[in-house]
Amino acid sequence: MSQDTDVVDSEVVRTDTSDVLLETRQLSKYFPITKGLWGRTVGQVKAVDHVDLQIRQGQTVGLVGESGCGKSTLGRCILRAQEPTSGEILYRRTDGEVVDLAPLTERQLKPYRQDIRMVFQDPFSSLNPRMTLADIVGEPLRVNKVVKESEVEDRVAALLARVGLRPEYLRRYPNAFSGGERQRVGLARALALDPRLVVADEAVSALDVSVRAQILNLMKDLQADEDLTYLFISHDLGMVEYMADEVVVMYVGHVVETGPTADLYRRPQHPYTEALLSAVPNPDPNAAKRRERIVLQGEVADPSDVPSGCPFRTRCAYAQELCATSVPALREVSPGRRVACHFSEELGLRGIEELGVA
Amino acid sequence: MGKYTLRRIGLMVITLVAISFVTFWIIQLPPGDYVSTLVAQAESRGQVITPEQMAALRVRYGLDDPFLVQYWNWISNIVFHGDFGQSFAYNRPVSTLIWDRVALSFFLSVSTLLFVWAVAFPVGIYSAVKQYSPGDYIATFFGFVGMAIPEFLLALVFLWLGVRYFDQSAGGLFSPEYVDAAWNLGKVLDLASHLWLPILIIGISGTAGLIRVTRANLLDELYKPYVITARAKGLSEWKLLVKYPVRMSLSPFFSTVGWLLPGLISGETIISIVLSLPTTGPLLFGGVLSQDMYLVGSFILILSALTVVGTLLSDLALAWWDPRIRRRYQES
Amino acid sequence: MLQTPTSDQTTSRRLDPDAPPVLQLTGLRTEFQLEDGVVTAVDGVDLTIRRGETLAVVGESGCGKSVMARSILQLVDRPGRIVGGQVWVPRPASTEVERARGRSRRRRRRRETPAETTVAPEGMVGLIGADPAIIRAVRGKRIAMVFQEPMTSLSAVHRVGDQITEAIQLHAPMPKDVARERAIDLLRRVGIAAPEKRVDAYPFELSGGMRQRVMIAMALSCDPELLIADEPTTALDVTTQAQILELLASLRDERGMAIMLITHDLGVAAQLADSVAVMYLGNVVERGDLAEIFRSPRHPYTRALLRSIPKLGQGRDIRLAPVRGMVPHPFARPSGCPFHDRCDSFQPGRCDTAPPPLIRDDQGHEVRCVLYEEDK
Amino acid sequence: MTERTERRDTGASGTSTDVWDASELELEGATMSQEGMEIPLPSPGGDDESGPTPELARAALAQGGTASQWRLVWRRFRRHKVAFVALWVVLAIYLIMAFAEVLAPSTATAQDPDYAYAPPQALHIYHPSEGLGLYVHDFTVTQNPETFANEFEIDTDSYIPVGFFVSGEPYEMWGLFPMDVHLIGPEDPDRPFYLWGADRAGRDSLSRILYGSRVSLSIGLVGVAISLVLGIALGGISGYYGGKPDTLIQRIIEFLMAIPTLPLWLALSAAIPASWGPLARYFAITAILSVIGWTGMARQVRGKFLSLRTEDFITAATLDGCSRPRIIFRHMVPSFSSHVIASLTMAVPGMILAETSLSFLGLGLQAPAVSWGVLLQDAQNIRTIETAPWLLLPGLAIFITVLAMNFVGDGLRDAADPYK
Repeated sequence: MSQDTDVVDSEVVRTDTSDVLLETRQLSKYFPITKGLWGRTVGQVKAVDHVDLQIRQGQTVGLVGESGCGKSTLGRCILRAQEPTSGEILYRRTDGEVVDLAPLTERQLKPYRQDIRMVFQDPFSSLNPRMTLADIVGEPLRVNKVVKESEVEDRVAALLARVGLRPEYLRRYPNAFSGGERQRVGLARALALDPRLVVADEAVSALDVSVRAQILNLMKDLQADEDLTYLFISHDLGMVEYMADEVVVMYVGHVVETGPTADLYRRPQHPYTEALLSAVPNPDPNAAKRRERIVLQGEVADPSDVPSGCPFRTRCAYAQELCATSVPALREVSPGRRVACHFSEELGLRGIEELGVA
Repeated sequence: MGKYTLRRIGLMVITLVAISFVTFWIIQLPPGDYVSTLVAQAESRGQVITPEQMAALRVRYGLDDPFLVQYWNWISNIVFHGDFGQSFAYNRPVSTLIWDRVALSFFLSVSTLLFVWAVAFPVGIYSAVKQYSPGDYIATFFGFVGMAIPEFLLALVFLWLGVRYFDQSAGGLFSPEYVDAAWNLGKVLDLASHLWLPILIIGISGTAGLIRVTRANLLDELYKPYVITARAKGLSEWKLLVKYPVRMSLSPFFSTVGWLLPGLISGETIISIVLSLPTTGPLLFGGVLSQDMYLVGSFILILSALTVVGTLLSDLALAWWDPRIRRRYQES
Repeated sequence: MLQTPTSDQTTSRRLDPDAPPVLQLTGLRTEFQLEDGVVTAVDGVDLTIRRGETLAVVGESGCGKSVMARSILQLVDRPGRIVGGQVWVPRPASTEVERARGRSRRRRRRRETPAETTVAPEGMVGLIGADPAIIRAVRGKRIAMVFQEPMTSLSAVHRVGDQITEAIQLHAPMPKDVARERAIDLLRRVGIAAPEKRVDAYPFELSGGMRQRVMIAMALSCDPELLIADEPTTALDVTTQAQILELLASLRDERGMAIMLITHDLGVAAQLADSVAVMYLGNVVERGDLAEIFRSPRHPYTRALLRSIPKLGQGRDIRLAPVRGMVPHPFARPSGCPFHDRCDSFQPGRCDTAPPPLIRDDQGHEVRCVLYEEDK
Repeated sequence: MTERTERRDTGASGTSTDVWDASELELEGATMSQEGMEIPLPSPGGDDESGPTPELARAALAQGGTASQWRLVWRRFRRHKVAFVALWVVLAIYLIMAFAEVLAPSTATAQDPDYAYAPPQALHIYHPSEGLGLYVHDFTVTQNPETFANEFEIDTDSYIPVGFFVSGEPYEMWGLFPMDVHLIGPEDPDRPFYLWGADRAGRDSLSRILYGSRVSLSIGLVGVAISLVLGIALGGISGYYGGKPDTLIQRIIEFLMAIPTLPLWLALSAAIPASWGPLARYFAITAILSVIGWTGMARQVRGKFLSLRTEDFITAATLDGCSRPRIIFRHMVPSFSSHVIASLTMAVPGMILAETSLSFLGLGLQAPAVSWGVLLQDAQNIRTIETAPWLLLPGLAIFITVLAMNFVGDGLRDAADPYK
């Protein structure tokens, strides 16, 4: 595995890290491919492959990429909803101490589970249909014994009001609610323990357009009021631009580019980012007509059989020989901008304005 | 695919070895052994058998050997000589006994199967396509009724009806005048006139079950998007039905079709007993009653082997029928 | 495989307003009769698509756009039922109808016609209540459909080539090998690499994007006048979506067929369509030239919808203005204008009493809202 | 493939799979997500941003969304009218079983050789001379000189008054309390009273069928209970932990399924020592039936665990900090308990039929124990059936019971997932 060493050797530049709330270092998640009667392991799906990610306190980091790029797996590894294969998850506690969450046991992890919470994509499967809102939202309160049993209901009612639902809904079951309302319940559950970081995995993708904006606005308001940090995972670049301060672009398990949102959208440094931006359908009829579209050829690489060198080279118009032999490291090309491409400085890639999508 | 088949065959052999152990253990299970049965029989006839004679008998049948030795003797005879041992009760080789009756069991099972398929598939398909129509309600009701009547009860009722209203004994295979007669057209017709009843009786519960299964499977498929796609092409409803949803709905059927294999030999035990048909079923039953364990053991072994082989054939048939399964086999 | 940076310079396609219609819906109503009541999924839709036109039908889930599309070819499954209106299509040639009738000459008894007896437009035939053979002659041949989920919409146990040749041979009898050659051609045309090999593949051996290409190839097999694409890119990734939209645009320009694009994504609509129909709760609330409507939407729903989606390049400082409330329960369809309970311009006593009038301006821009009544 | 094998286990019925089961759209607001048809969920009305809600929705929402899982299941079950009726039938049957001693006009063992093979007597309500009141006619018994069998003539002149709660044959209620009250019987306990005829020893068929229900009906419950315990324990381990234990248990199940059922039953029951008493035999037979029955249950439980493990709401519970037992018992078990109950209901009639068949063959329970299978043994040969066709009546009891249970199971399965 030459590419592993390549990546490890690369110099990870760490600027001022005092405001970093959570950081992953070389985080990987491989799923074994098993075969035969007794489940022999014959290969690995590298869903997340040596990922470095920084999330700053009070900010929203947008994680984008196509389906199967590992963005959801990365989110779940950070939450330890899935066990990472290797790497570190460094979390800065309120007292300033930094802990690695990756090796902790379930028991040791429990206090941190209160600080890092999740909002799920599917508002239907993420709420237990057999429990009332009082039970669902109250579950974290009860399990962690944050408040007395007698106060749980009042807390839940307050939380429901906080996310724009009537407190009287306490006794109702999720099936009485529409997708948007269920997503509000999901937010209330996430907020129940006063978290510091919320991982929102495609939290609004399943919602109708008109309701989606309601939830996005609510998330923004909550962030301002409760000093939340978001990891906003989405495939929709429009929503990510609306939500995120910083964007991380993933392609088959690798981070290919990161940077402040506006800057990254205006001046992408990785050909994949450029292609993604160009593919966004825009409802502005003027833009749609004058746009220059880059239509990527072929399919997303198979994460169980990643191409040698740069994983994107098979679909990249600018690929050269070097790309097939050497894995481009994620390197800082300008302050705050990191990219994993050998030629990013030479390419002069087009951003949303040149592409005509804005 | 070939590799997959080979691996499955290997696995099958392991399973069969395990089954043979269990079988032999069951053979050994009844308290007392065949000799004590013999002694009891002799005593009931007023004969006296001395302990020495008993010991001699035990040595003769190898009943005092350790379990593994006895097992080895038994299984090696089966594997290498096709010798399933001696039926104590009939005092004849088990293999001859079974072999004598296989043809009829086979014939009966195959005819029943054809009857069941011929009735159940069309009715099940109709029932699904015309869901909630009067015809569907009738078929559904028949399905439930058919599944609620034990086969032997049905046989008894038919027997009674036959005697009561048609003055005809429905049991047996031949009318008395043909039992010992040589084969001729009359005898064949006589056989046919006796066989339709068992076929009907065995068929009814099978048909009822299969109607329900066919209906449910087809309903699963009938409203799938690919059916709409095919309809949007302009296919006629009938062609569409046969080519797409019906074909799909047969996949679950294929996954159980291999289990018919042991059924061919087990000879519909209970019905055959009630209707006194000389299939393998009553033989097995007689063996059980007289604790003729070699006979019973042989049955379990043969039927298990057929089940295992049937499962394999079933999986292969499914792979032939459904390319998705084929692909999965090729991958694993 | 190389990507080709293409510039898409289809400078605003001109639409001939006098082109003959390929489909005309008048007062189409489709209901779902459920145990707890009746859901009117499509509530009196009038729409016309002309030759060469690309019409996007947009709306949120539950607005009835999909049911409407399926009602055209009578593909709505139980308990859905078309209860009124008519679907007019150019009358298919009698040879085509006879072929669709097949060997069985017997005529099926005609179903009752729920449609009011209107005089057929010149050269058109109404599909509702028509002879099944006529419907079959139109399906696939004149009007073809592409669905959202290419995986479930293709039969998993038939090779893709066989599914395409079936469609070819159904409407144009020809030897199997000729049909197969045509299928390979079609696959090549929709951008599938090595079509000689893929023609024998099963759908599960292809990726999502390729499957959707197969669906498109199948739909194109008989050169339809109208392609109805029901959320053709919703299940696909954004880069694959761009590929498919590109493909649809080039096929349309090459063949001059009309497209009805059903989508909830206004961006997708803007990329492909010339005109747009906005649906809300079974009604078309606004209809007209796409650029015109997206630039200056008139119906409050269209306006709210356009306001509620983040646009690229807008940044994070402009706050989105979502539509108020939720889409009503289907049994609880508001009286009068279905949108009145979420509308910012709600006029009590007016919007909630009678259905709003259809206002049509000189450019053919239609809107169903009382706000524009004075303009008349 | 797993779904297909699952179907094999659960049997099949169309109603569960009716795509357009109209109840999918309920006022409770279960979702309706049919391809090509999107109908939004009901809004519970007026949260901060929503406007006026129309009357109908308000009415629906007044009680909307407050029904628990079991109430939803019950509501759906009640819509399945046949199943609903069948449920009452099953309950009635079990009630009859519980009070068999009182309900029976006689006992299972009381015999009167004079009335061997006595035919059923009709119960009359109105007598021309005696007036209103229940009564039956007596028989005149003659012996056939050739066969020595009793031949019965209804003696229309005779009058045997019948009363309720009469005292008759003494018995021990539930084996505990000595009693002699019978719900119905001749006022004079010495007069013949055979509503469903008598068997070869002149025992009352009706009473024997009622007593026989004890074994026949309970064996299904006990057998299913054993299957359930084995199936849930092993299936749960298999599905929740996965890995090596799962593989091992799966192989065991496959192995057991490779052994054909009937010969195995036959062989195992043949191996039960003849000397065992009825109770020991009863449990031995139950155990034999469950040995084969648990595999299906285990597979099903495993499947549920496997699919639930990946559900988002289970992940959410983990992230809430729930312990493993809490996740299993508070989140997972309630999610599949309704399914398990449905399949249990489907399994009971199978067990009843199996016991009946074994007993009928003389391999299950044996006289003097009474079960429906044992009773039917008397009707095994054609001559007996010819003389006394009423000996087939236990078959009717089996038929009604199994039919009703199948309907209930079918309805329960359809209703088991109200959130579909």
